[in-house]
Amino acid sequence: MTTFALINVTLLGILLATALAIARMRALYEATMLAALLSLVTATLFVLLDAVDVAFTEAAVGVGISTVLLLGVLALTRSWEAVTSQRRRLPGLLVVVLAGGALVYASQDLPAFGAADSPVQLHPVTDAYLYESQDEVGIPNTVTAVLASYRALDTLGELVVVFTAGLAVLSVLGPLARPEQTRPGADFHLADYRVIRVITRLLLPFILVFALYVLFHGEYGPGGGFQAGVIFATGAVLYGLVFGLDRAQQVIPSWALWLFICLGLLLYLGLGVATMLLGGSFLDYDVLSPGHPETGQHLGILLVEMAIGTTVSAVMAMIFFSFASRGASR
Amino acid sequence: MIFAVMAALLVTMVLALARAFLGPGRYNRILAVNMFGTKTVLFVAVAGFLFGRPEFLDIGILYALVNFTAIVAVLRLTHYRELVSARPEAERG
Amino acid sequence: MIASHYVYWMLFAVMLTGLYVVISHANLLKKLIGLSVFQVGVFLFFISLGKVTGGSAPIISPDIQTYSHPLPQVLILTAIVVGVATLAVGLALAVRIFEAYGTVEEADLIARDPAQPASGLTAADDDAGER
Amino acid sequence: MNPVELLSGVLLGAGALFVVSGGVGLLRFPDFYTRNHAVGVTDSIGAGLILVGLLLQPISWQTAVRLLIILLFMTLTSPTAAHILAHAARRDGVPVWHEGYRRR
Repeated sequence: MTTFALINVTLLGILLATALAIARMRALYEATMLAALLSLVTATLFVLLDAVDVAFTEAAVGVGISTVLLLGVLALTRSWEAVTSQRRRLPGLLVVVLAGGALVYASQDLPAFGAADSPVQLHPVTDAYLYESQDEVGIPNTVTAVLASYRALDTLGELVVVFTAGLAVLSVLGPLARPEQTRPGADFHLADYRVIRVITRLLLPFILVFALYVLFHGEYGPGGGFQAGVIFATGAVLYGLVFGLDRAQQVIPSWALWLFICLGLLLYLGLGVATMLLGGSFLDYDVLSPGHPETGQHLGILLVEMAIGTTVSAVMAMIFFSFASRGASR
Repeated sequence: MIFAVMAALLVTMVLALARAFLGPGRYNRILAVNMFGTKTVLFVAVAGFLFGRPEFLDIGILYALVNFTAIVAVLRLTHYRELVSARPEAERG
Repeated sequence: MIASHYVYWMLFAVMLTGLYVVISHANLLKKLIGLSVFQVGVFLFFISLGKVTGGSAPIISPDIQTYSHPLPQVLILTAIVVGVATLAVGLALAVRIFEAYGTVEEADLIARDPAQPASGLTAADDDAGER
Repeated sequence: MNPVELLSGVLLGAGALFVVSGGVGLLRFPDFYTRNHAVGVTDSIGAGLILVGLLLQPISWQTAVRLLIILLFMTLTSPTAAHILAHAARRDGVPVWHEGYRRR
């Protein structure tokens, strides 16, 4: 066994054990903690499997935002699960056994793990993404090149899904609470703890600068719009948790959130229309700088990453504020 | 020596995992998650050196920042619960 | 077979654990947690298909020869953000269901629904369960 | 083996030892507060030694800066996290272990 395989097996074992423990845990707070742990293990596995960009996103989303959302909802509802009746277990087990059998049976046709000669790796598109992109797009991080240039239309679709999910949360939970609507005393904040206040004040600028760095460094290292967006949102979440919802909404008013959400999406779409008006196809950045396609690509990718970052951060912050408002005005 | 550090990190992760399973109560578990989080930071750093590309340490920086947010969230919401509603179930602290 | 496919099988086990929770557990929030476990299994499965032994992260550098495939990483990168957004929708629905019925347990929901015995509510918690 | 490599190896080894001992402490200590102390050991001295050990490896200045930033953040956040956790636990009435009591 190589070092890689040994580490891989250990981490996969930890992952599986955590998943099983989550299934057994009836206290939902504890299950949420284990879900955060699961996300940490997942991110280490992403690093091990060379997916550094994905690990980045998982770090901010899994441990930061989704844990906070789950904990917030548990505070609003009930945090203890009823015993699962025997009657319900059987159909679940049946489906699991059937699906598991089908998956394992089908997996025999999959290429061996890590094989360099699998159909996917031999497909011409692999060469195109990894090597030809260096001439066509000219940025070292091929994940960013594929995300923001080759498959930019795909990414636009994903961004629209995030946007729609933000709208859905708002329409289900209602508008954000205005300060006069919050119950007195409900908006408990941690700013009275000097240690937390001071450390948060120290960390917040770092988080925001780091998000900007991740946004603009995404062409050369792990990073990009999605990652920067969720890091920004994590900063907003931390501020809201420590200084309270009212202060957070004074700093980031809801009209600004709306503005950013729409601005990002419009920038993305507008860039596509602009490339069409300049004579190219939708989101073909080559035409942005005639004669120097690489400059055009750089400019296009940067603008698209900024658009993604703006919309994602604003949607995530909006979602957090909606849940927090629900708690404060109940 | 890097191999030894990696082995130590994995062993510690398993130990923290055991504490996260055993509990008891949410505080022991959040403690285990906190411990696991810092081990993740170190894992990312050490794995970079082990597999020859130490330039991806940005992820480690992010983890150091995000773990803190998670802990603050837990603290905020345990206090918050006390203010909002009585706890229906017995705490097994 | 075991040496070459163990990664896939362990990830299938993780996925199926999540699937079991989604199907068998009656608590809507637990279903959502189970769904994120399922999601994690799927994400890792995708990424593991792009991994090349001895490869490196697909960030081109002059002294590296083999790289893992970037395409699964792009797909999963966006899927994670979409995943948390849809999780938020599910959680929002669960909050509203709790406010309307005072419970997030399926059995209690059906018992407390004044309108019809079963059909109206199963639709509501299917929504929460799916995403 | 030159002295810098040797020093780096020693620091990494010591760090690994502290990390594992903290992990054992987390599992074996009898109550929440003593376990919190064990976690503090791994997070401060264990992580610190390992990061300084990695700094002494042959690396570019960009990597060194990132290691220093991680070190800075961990020295800022992990004592704070330990403090606020202990504070919250005390407020929430998590019991303290005394000689002769059952482990919990």
